[in-house]
Amino acid sequence: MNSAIAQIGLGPFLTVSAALLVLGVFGIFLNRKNIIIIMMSMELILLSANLNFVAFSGALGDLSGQVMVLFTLTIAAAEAAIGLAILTVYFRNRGSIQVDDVATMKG
Amino acid sequence: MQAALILFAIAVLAPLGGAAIAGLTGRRIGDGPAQAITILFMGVATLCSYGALLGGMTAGGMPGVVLLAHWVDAGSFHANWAFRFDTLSVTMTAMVLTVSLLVHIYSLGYMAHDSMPRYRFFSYLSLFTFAMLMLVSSNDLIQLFFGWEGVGLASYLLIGYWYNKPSASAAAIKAFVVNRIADLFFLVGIGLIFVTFGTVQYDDIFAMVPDQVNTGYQLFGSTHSIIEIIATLLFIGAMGKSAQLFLHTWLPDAMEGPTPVSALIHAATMVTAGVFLMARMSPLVEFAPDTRIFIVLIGATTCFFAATVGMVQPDIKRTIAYSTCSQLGYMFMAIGVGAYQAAAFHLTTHAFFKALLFLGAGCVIHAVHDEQNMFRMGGLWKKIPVTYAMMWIGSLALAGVFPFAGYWSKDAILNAAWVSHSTAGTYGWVMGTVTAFITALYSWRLIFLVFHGQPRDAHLHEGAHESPPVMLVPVVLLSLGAIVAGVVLAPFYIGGRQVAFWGGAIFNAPGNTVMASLEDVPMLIGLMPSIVGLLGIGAAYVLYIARPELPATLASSFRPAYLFLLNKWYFDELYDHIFVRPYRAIARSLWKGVDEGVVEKVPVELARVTWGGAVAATRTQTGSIAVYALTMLVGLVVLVTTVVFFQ
Amino acid sequence: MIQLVFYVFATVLVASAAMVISARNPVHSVLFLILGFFNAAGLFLIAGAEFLAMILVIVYVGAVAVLFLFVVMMLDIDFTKMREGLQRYAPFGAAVGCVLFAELVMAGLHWVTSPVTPAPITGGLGEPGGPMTNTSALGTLIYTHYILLFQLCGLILLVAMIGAITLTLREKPTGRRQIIGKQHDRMRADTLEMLDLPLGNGTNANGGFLRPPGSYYDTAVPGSYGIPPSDSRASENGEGVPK
Amino acid sequence: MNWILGLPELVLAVSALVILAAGVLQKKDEAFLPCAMLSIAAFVVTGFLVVRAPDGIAYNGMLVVDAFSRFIKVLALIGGVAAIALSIGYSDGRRQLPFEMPVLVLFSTLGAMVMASSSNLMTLFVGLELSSLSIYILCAIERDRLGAAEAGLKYFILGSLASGLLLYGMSLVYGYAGTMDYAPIAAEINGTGVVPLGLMIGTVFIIVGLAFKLSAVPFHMWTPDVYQGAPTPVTAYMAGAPKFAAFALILRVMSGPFGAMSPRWQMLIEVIAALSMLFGSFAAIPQHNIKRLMAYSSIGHMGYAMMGLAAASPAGTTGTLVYLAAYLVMNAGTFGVIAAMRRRGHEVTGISDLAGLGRNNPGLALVLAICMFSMIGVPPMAGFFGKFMVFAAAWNAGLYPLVAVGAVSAVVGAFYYLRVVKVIYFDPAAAPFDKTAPSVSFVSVAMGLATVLFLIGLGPISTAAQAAAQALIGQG
Repeated sequence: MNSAIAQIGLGPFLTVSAALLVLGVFGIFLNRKNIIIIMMSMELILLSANLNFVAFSGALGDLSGQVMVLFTLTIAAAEAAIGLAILTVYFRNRGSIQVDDVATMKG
Repeated sequence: MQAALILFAIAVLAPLGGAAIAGLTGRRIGDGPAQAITILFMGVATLCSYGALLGGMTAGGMPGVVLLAHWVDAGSFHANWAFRFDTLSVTMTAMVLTVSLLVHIYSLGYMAHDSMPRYRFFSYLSLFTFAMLMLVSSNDLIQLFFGWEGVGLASYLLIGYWYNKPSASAAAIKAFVVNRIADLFFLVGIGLIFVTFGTVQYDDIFAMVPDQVNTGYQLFGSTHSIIEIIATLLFIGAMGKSAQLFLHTWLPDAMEGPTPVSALIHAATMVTAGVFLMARMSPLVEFAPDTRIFIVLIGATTCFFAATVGMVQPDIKRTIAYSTCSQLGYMFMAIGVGAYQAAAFHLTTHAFFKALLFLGAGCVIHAVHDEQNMFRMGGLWKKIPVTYAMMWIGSLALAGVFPFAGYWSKDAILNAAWVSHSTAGTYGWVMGTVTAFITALYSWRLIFLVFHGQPRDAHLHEGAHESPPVMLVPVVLLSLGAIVAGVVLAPFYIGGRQVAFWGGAIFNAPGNTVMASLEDVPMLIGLMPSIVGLLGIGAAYVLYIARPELPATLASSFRPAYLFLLNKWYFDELYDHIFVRPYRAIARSLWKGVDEGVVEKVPVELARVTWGGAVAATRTQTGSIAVYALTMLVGLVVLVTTVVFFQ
Repeated sequence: MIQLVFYVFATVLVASAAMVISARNPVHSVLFLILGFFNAAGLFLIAGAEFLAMILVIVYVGAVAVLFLFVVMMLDIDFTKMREGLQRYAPFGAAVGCVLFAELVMAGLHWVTSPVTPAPITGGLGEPGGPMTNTSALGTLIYTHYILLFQLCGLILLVAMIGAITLTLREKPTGRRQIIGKQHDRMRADTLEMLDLPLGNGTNANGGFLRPPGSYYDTAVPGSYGIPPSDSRASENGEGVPK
Repeated sequence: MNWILGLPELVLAVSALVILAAGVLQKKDEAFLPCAMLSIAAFVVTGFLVVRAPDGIAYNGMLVVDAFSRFIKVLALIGGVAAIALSIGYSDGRRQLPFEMPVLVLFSTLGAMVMASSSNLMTLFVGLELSSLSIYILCAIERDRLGAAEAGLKYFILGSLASGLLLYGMSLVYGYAGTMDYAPIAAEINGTGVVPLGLMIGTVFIIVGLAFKLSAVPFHMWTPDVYQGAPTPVTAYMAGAPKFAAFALILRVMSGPFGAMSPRWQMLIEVIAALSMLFGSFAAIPQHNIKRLMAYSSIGHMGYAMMGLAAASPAGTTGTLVYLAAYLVMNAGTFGVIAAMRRRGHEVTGISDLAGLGRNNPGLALVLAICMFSMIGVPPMAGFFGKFMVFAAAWNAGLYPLVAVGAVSAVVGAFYYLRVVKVIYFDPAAAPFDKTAPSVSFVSVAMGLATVLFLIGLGPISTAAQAAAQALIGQG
């Protein structure tokens, strides 16, 4: 086990990541402002998972968690790119990126 | 003999041909040809039946069986399509066909101005005739039941012939339903016969009856003779068809049908099917003494009851209908005391004079333009003298005045009741004698009200006219029968040649000496029917000619009794309270409560709940990303919590 | 000491995450996101993932966050008109979130190394064979053990690229791009049509002139003169219109 | 390294790259058709390779090839082919889908195949993301249409949330199990007997992430909106391959690594399945848009298919697989008809627009009627056998309440399917549709036939499904 983690303990790491996760989820469904905030919240969620991976990787002395984080970062970047592209398309059609406006289809 | 059998088969089947052709093609070929065809077939059938009767009598080798086809062969159950050829069936066939042919011809005139399609009427008439012939010519109980239901169906169709008349439809339904109630017992009786004897063929049953006399049957906790139970069940069936007390209510209402129908079905033929059944089953009934007492009681009471009711009816046809009911009571009385031959004899003579009376009444109704209320007629005898004469003949025969047909048969029945020397027989004799008086009274009441006195309705009187020959000829022919049938047939039916005549078609148990000792009655007793008949005529003369105000006085001074009779002993009201209303209440509660409340409401409510659920479900789809995400989160948290706390 | 560093990083990380979702101006949100990533990189360092910490700073701060910033700027939205405040069900949602947080923490505090943990994949890191850094160990792993996933991640990036281009790249039909080959291929018949017009039966019926077939007006991309009145709205029928 | 096991994926990936290059080199408005044809060819070749590929584990335990993965991959490939064929008919003179569309379908299907073959959570995630990201783009690929853009945005946001949760769950599982390979996780859970709380929570997160892809209640909310907004061929695709892949994952994960704790998650799956069936049946009733109707229908069908999963038995797994096969054909047939719903070059999607189809186009009407009856589960259509098998499995597993719920929702669901049949045959006729593209006709007729004649193929299909189930159970 990594010495720093041994000193701090894994609990604080997991608590921080849990806090990030919950904050990210809040960002998705609590705000009414705009969709970019939602996308940033998504990054927070991914970051919380990454933090978990890294912490566990250190605690287990196993590198696969870090490899996973590497891939996750790649995927998150791709996701952000696609998300922003779709957002741009949406903005061009709708002229707005407010969360409440994304509801022309319902029922 | 072979020829006679073939003629017999033709006689039975020809009416079916007429009915089928007229009924199926009537719309295309028109009323005239359809009528001609049915009458032609009926004529052929009638001739054949006489041929068969003659052949059978001369050959003397009765009975025989005409096997047409095997019908049902299921396990031990066998039913064949066969005609039984014996005196009972052949004489019945000849009688039915004769009356039917005359009614057909009569209907040509009577129905000439009807607005309904007439081919239908003639087709029904022929169909009825066929069903009746199936009934009387049956060789087993299944075929008998087939004919039994067939006549019920034809009766239903004919009563309801004027189906746009609500009262006619109601009467048709009533007749059908009341008959169905009785038929249920009959059917159970047939079933019990099959269970007991393992067969439904007459000969096989009759052969086995003596062996089963002592067989007991558990019913309602007590043991009865199986024969008694079967006989009672069959008799209840007969009661329905023959309109005996308690199941008689349909017959007066059936007068809603056209008058020829009343003459043919509800006087001469179908209603006597019960009597025929009892006569046919005589080998079985003979071994059921308790049932026979019951039969006497019912028959005698019906006889009296119907006569009293007939005494006050204002409607000409209903008066005769109650008369029919009453006469059927005589016949059952004869059955009950073991004088089956006398019953069959009265059946035959009654067919002639009652058909005569009905057709005569039809002529009257025809003359006064469909008016049936006797109190609006009067003084018609000059206008329609032939009809007047015919009604006299019919009434004389009905009242049992010597030497008209009714005298011989009614006399025989009363004598039989007398000589049976039993309590029930005595009761029957008393009732029968009293009824004979009443019979004469109401018959001449009818004649006096209709033909004598002052015209009560000038308009009706003015328009009255004699019927056309096509109607009068059948009436005249029937009147001949009503005059001579008794004296001619008496030797064969009940007289010295009866044994040879019946040829074993009717069975009398060894101890049954009623038929043999029929003439062993005191002079006074033998003359009683005629005496009371003449008394009745006299009473009617006093009441309706000499002192026409007297009936009204009597009615008002004995008002409860009068109302009691006028309302037919309140049988309809009684049934209404005992059966109809509770039934309707139950049906209504089932309809409103079970059907509408549960059966209908449950699917409707289910559909409503489903729709509500659907709308609620779609309402959750608000389109808002935030709500969607929240839903996911809630789902996640619920699942996680479940796992955390309930693992 | 290391605890202190950890708690500083952790506190700032959580605080900036809270600011990301609550800041009024999205530009501020992005900036807080960047701050958060820096602190997360710090936590990565503490947990011993040096390479990932650097990647986080370079990829996230350098690319992703800037991309966000770029889009925020590009869309040019008037943020003052944005609806403020929280959703109606915010208290309920917050409560649910807190439950989740409590459960996660509860689980996190009970972490133990499993007794039958399989042999860790180390990629040679810390092995006695030689001095192996975190970076080279990761490199060894992704090019050997995880080659399949590495390639697939490449494909994912390709897909992202395709997507970004397909969705957002617009070739303006009115753009004056010169296509040399097209100019050279042009024949006289393509542009010029000789018509024999009888006398007095001129081109008035055609508005005064005839357009040759295949001319610019026929081949132009639809919509390049603005949206035709009947066309594009119809396509939204029944699906785009709110009820 | 037994790289030959990954040959189908490799071929598909390379084909996608080649087709992409070919498409770029073509003129812009002529590129679509060749690319689509090439993609179909690539699918066919890949399908052939999938069927021929040997069993085994490759890439250091990242990829597993067995009967199960083969079954799912074949289904996914058929779904992909159908979607591309429908997209050929979808493009008309004016509004052309870009040539990237078939390429993205190829990539997405590749992701689905990787998911089906995953034997490691990392492979799972990467495959899932490859598949999902492609679909996000596909949804919005009609970029000038608001509906499509909104569909893409919604699916992207909620899908990313789901993948985030999935990733978080994976991290928990990794932390508490110490590995991300399925086999060691299973071994560990079997070995310890005591399952740490974190591992359970991680499993739940993973279930949630996968249930989102399956559009199972309560993670279904995106489905109607996205189905409605996305271009019809894309919707057809979404209703197929990704669902199969997600099912493959959930089946593999639930019977493999977490198979030993099946009593713990069985109830969760039961609840999700019951809710899905009910919601799918009820919410579809008031719909007017056929694509939306199909969305609710797919929610319901996923519920039925999950019944087999909830049974947690080989028979249940077999039933689920057969159900998926039946769902593939009837769903593709229905979408074939929906793709044919065009008037004067424009797509129409109202259920009322189908009125008179029975008279105007008896063939398509018959296909639609067959598919609807199949969805109800009327024998001898495909849907009946699927339903029968999952119901039987659930009954044998003693899940009587679930069976009851399934029966109720099947009855309710019959209502709206029959309403479609009523509209096409008995309502006053609307204007006829445009001439149907040959590829669309082909897809709808072929799938309609497959739905009717499912009985003929039932033997081989159920044999394959049984083998697949065996492979899956044996793995755990």
